[in-house]
Amino acid sequence: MNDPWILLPFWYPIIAVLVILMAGSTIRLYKGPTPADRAVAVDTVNTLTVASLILLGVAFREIIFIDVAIVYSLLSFVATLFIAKYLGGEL
Amino acid sequence: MIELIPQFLVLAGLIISAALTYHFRDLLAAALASGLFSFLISLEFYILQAPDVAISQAAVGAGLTTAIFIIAVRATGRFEGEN
Amino acid sequence: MIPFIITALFGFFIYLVFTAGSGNIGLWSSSELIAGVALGILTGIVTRNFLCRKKNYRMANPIRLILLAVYIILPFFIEMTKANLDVAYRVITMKIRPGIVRVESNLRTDLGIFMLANSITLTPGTITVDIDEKTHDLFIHNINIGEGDEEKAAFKDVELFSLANLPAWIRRIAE
Amino acid sequence: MIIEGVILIFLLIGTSFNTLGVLGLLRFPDLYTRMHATTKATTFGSIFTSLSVVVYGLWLFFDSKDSQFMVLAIHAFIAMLALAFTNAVGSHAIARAAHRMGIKPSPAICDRLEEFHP
Repeated sequence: MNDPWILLPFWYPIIAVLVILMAGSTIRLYKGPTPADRAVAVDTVNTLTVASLILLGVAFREIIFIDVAIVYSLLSFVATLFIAKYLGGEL
Repeated sequence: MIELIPQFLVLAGLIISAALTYHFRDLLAAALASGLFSFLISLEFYILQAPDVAISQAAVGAGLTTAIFIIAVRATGRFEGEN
Repeated sequence: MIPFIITALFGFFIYLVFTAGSGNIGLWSSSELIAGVALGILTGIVTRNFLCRKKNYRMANPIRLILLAVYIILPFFIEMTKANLDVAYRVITMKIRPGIVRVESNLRTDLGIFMLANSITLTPGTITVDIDEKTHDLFIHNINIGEGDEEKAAFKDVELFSLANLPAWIRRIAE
Repeated sequence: MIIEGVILIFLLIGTSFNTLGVLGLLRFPDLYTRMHATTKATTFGSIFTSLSVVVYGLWLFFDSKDSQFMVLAIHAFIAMLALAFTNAVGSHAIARAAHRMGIKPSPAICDRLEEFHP
């Protein structure tokens, strides 16, 4: 039986680059002078995580894994809004 | 072999963010680093092919725990050692 | 009654998008269609007061929805590409003249202001910082203000976009 | 062969813009300019990496006529839309909260919001 998934060799290196970028924005989380800078760094990590989740779902050949990315992006949005509400003093 | 590299990088990121959570004296920054730890451990569960655990970890660890920590920081004090 | 119908149809459509490819009636199986109808009616009963709060059914017009899709695909995406090349240039060379300026928007609806604010955030050199609630003016942070422009009290919203006239599109869609 | 090239080009565009976004996050001098880099560049890069998955799904769908690949393309597209909207709204929320908190744009030519909201 032939596999309908055509193997492409470049998913994992791209994911490795995205994870290295997450480590790079962790530097801003460490240095950032104000809490808002740290919130921006966490937001960047969330965006990169959603992108790498979509690519990982394809690399694992599981379609149901893509749904996790949708749920994850909406939940991280809730966390970002909560941090912003606290910073603005409206909580 | 190549598929192990993202996993090791994510594990290193977990150690770094846990150390940052311990390091910060500003408790809001510590709560943010703890949220980052939750997001990364959710990604690690995903890499280990457990998407249901990843969803529940993202919901509870990232959304709910960060919110509860921030409410606690607002109710007490912003910096460690402050009365 | 009209808010209920619109919300139920919207929920049913979202359910259909999420479960596409499950069977052989079109793309859906019969059990998914029945569950979609039931969940759509339930969603319509529970949330009918949230989606159509202002009793304003302008966006139920299909021509406006098609225009919205065309707007996102063509002019908005072109502006977004230009914005990213601009950001790449500024990251590499670090030539910046930042500042917060006021922009007049003559939009009245909430959806129009929402679309204008998000378009400004994703297009060249500007992010939205705050809104004047009374006059519906936007305060934006501009990364590269032109020479002498910092004396102006307020910008027009057309001056921010160079390639396509995005505020006219937004007015056509949302007003 | 051509479609593989298109997918590879989309992935390279996406990762290069993500890299530029993180570089901007590390290099720019104050919060608002950093937010320029992260919001625009990372949103654009993630849209392109998701778009490569959409192209991959459509290619496999027309290649094998198996409807699960259509599901892959549609869900990746929905994830892309959710990502774009939540990024724009979230960055707006952080910028507004930061200005209310009292963070000034430190190299700034003018600040009209300061006069409006003292």
